[in-house]
Amino acid sequence: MPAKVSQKKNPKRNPLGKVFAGNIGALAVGLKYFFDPNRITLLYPHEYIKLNKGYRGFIVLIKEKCISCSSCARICPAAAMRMLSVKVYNEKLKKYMIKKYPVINYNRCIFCGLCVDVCPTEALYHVPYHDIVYENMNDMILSLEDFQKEPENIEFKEGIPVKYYFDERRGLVKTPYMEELEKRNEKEEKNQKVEGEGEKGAS
Amino acid sequence: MISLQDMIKEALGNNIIKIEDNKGYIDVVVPLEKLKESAIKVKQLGFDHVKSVTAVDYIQKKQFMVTYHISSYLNEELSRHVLGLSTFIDRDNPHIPSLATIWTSAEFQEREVYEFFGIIFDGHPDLRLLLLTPVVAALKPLRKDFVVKEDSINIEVDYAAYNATKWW
Amino acid sequence: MNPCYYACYIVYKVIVYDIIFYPPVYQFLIIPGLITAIIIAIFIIWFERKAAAYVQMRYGPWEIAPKIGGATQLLADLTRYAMQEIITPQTVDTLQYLLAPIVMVVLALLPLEAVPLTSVKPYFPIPSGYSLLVAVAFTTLSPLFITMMGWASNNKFSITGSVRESFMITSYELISVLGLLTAAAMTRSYDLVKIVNLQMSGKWLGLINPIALFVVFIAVLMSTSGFPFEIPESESELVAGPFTEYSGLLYGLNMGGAYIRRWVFSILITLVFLGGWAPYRPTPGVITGYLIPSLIVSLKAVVIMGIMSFLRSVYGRYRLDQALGIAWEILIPLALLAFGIGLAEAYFGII
Amino acid sequence: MEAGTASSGSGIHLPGMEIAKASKNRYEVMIGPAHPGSGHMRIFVEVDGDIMVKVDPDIGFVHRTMEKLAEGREWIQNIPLFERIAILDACNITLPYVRAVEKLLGIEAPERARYLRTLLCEINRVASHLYGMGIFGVFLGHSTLYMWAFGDREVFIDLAERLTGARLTHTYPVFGGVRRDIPDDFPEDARKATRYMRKRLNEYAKIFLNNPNIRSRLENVGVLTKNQAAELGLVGPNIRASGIRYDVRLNEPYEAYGDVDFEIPVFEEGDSLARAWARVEEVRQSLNIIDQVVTWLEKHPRENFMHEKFWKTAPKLYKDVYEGKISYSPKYRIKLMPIFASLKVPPGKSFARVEAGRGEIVYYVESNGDIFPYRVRVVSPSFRNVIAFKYVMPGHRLMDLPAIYGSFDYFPPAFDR
Repeated sequence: MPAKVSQKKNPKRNPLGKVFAGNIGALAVGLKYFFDPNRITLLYPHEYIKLNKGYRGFIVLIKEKCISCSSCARICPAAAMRMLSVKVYNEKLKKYMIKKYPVINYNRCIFCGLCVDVCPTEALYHVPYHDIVYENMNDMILSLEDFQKEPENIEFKEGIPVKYYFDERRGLVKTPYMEELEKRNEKEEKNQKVEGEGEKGAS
Repeated sequence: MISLQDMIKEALGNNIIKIEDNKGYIDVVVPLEKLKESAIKVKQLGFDHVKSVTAVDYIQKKQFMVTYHISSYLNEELSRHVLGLSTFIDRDNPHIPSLATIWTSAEFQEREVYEFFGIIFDGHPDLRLLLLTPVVAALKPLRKDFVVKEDSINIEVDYAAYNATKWW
Repeated sequence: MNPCYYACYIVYKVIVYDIIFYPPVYQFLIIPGLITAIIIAIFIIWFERKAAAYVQMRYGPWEIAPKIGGATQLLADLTRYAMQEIITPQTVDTLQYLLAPIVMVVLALLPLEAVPLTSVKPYFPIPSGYSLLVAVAFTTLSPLFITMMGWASNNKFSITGSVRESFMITSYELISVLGLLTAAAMTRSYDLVKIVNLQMSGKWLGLINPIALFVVFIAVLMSTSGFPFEIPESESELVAGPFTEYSGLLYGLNMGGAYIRRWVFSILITLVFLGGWAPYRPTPGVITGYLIPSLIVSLKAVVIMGIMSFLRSVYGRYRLDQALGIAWEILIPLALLAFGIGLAEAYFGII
Repeated sequence: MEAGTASSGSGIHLPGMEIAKASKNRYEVMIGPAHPGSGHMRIFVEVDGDIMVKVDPDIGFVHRTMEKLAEGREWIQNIPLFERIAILDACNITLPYVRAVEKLLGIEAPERARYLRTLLCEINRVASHLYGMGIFGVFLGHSTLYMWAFGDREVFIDLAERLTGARLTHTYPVFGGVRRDIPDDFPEDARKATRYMRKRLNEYAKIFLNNPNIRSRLENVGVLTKNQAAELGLVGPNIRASGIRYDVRLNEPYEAYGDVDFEIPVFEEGDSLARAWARVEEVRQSLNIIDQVVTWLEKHPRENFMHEKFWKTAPKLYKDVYEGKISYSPKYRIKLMPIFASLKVPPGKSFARVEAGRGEIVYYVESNGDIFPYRVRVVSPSFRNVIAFKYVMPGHRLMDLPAIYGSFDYFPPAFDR
């Protein structure tokens, strides 16, 4: 079924009736939302969105899987990923060999995820968050060691994790994501216990 | 029903140097001196607006190709097709008659080609720079002899030096 | 008796009766004057932002005081305005540039000197049988200084904005004067005390003659450039209209000035159309005869301002010629009609 | 007085403050570039009283030389680059480039990929129109529409995020296919979103389009007749509001548009109000398309999402990733073959057009068989619309400038490229 053209016209208004109806309609809609607000705002540092697994956030390298094919660096549209030559000791040949591993510059990264998709061995993956603060621009260029760790997110320690769900009446509904909170509380309790024990030991 | 190619052949007669069905448009190459005349004839066929004015720099052949991609809004049959009206001009003396007087829609596009390639459109009503500042426009950035250097994919320094400076 | 007690008593007497409750000071500076006006402006701006936020899927001011819905946001803003450097561009007419906003705010408060806020005898700042007329006359003074601001700023946007403002003055002043003086026609008096006293029975003039109330309401919106008549400082083409060149405290004064004018008009509307201190009958004594009625009037005026502020979240702005068209082609005939209705009602003794 | 120095002109001459030598009773107002109502562009307006006499749009403040950059990048690297033309319409903006290159490669995306592209295109179109309406609202001082449109756009951005993994710059269509398949719970979410949006559009009409205040601002303002619109070569809802029956989806159906059932709303009046209504009606049709496409995708098996050429030789790992067998990777992610990193495109010239949110976007791609394109020409919809300011605005009042300006749904990064 191809598209059809439908000829339309601006809705007409007669001078008096529509002026009243229009004003009253506008005011009524305004009042409706005044008394029943439909809020969508995320109070960001106090809350943060727990994003889905497929979200293209920061990128992490699994060094063991890397075969040094340079595909990621070649496909990177912003030249944010480049190959670093590292001397690696080869057990079989019993000598040092130069191997290339990717490193990333988050000053440039645009999170297009092409490197992750093109990697033939799945040595790269995304973590589902992107809101990480670095102290200076030099820190945003990761060393090979940092590139293998999942970056730490400060908001995750204080804010409430929130998920948006689709809703017919309200569009997006913000709901606290309890599972994540519980997980974090458990972790904190454990940490406190460890700390407490440590103190006891010290005393 | 005659095909569009035949229709154009009939209208332009022996003005055409080459007509070919390219991918997505019909390319008609006319000589520079016949460009304006052909444009008027094509407009009479019902092609009423210019979609894009393009220039391509063939630096080896010392030529520019200027293409007007034209199509129609008011004629539904023609609006299914895009016609490329091309001409080749000399790279050292880039002058071309402006078609902005025939199609108003070409006005800003010709200005853009003028500043990026330095092609002068004779008879353009308002030939000024559009997007660039005069300093950048003087470099004629879209010509092939203006080269943008892209970064290499390898880091030249070794591991220790990279960790120490962390800069590229 | 203890002389210390006497001294305290005299000081108290002097401060309370001769300074605070001295009518010109009380009405110009305390209630409903400068201090109350600033508090109200702060509250109303907060309310305006909050109401708009409710309609617009947001929270509005929140971060600065989460427990009370960010109500102190405006204090923070005010502090910022006060601390900011007042930049005087080299091209402006300095004296007028600096003077205009200050004079505008002072003159905006002037009508409060003319209105009585109680029916008890000694508490009138200017005892007069023509208080309505005097108050209406005073309200027309301050807008002139907005025009002056634009002229002194020497900026294209400012001048265009102030020309628009002067166009608006010509149209809304006639309407507001006609609308407010309808009350005089209905009650056969220019005395606001008499007008309010007549409404004591519950026959508020706004209920008997709603067209006049509506007309004045719109005229006030026009005069204080509230939506949908926010034309002089329409930011999408004129940056900030007459206030473009202002910064710091002077800009704050300009912004507050509009709210203060709106506040003064709201008090006038309250007195004329909404029964003033109506359900309450003042009795002699400072508290019962002056403080309480003035608070009642203020409360009603705040409600009017709240309604005006809410319109921001529903309307855009009219074009200048359309606003003038509305004023001259619709509102002035309506105002005349309201005047006629008022006369008829007075003739048939409805009031 | 000090004022004397300024008016006599002996003292200060700042470039913006000088009154240009215009004829009597005229002066020049510069709207932009650092102006609350202008965006990243400047308009020189010569005003006679309150009437605009001469309007000259001065663009290029956010120009990024994309056409030149494209010549130094590999074919696939240009997709994220061209997305930056208009990031709110990322799929529509890059689709013609992908299609032009596909024409050169001589391949065509398989059916499921075509439907997936159509889905994201329509989600983008809704988001783009909502953005345009929001900006339009704030131009007329109607902050509520601005906030509503941006808030409701969030619904569709979220939908796109669930599909592609990014909120705005999806980089979704690639040569021969797409990069993700729909998640399992996607159809349900999409249907909820469309149902919600249909309801909201009625409220938009109530508070904005049927609001007498806004109507009087827009009616009979910036009228473009059918012939004028064709002569200026405008695109998108702007010409359909003037009665031109042109939509690439209608005249040259691409992707799955030949198979879905929808209407192209065409208005007669050609004024600002008609342009606003055309957008609202188009959003409604886009919602219909989203519903249909989602139903189609649900019914049909998850196969043929990538062209044979790029998928036939895929190793087992790639299929495992698609089926979600890798713990750290999401389900239905389609991996790209390493050939994408150094793709060579056969020489030739190709031309593709697509109906983006703001109108038709056109790419001319020329290849000489290298790993870089030889020449890429982009004509974005806003670049073709900007000429309208010059020819439509004169004769209107200065206060009509935002009403006309907003109704054309301008987007500075798109015309600067």
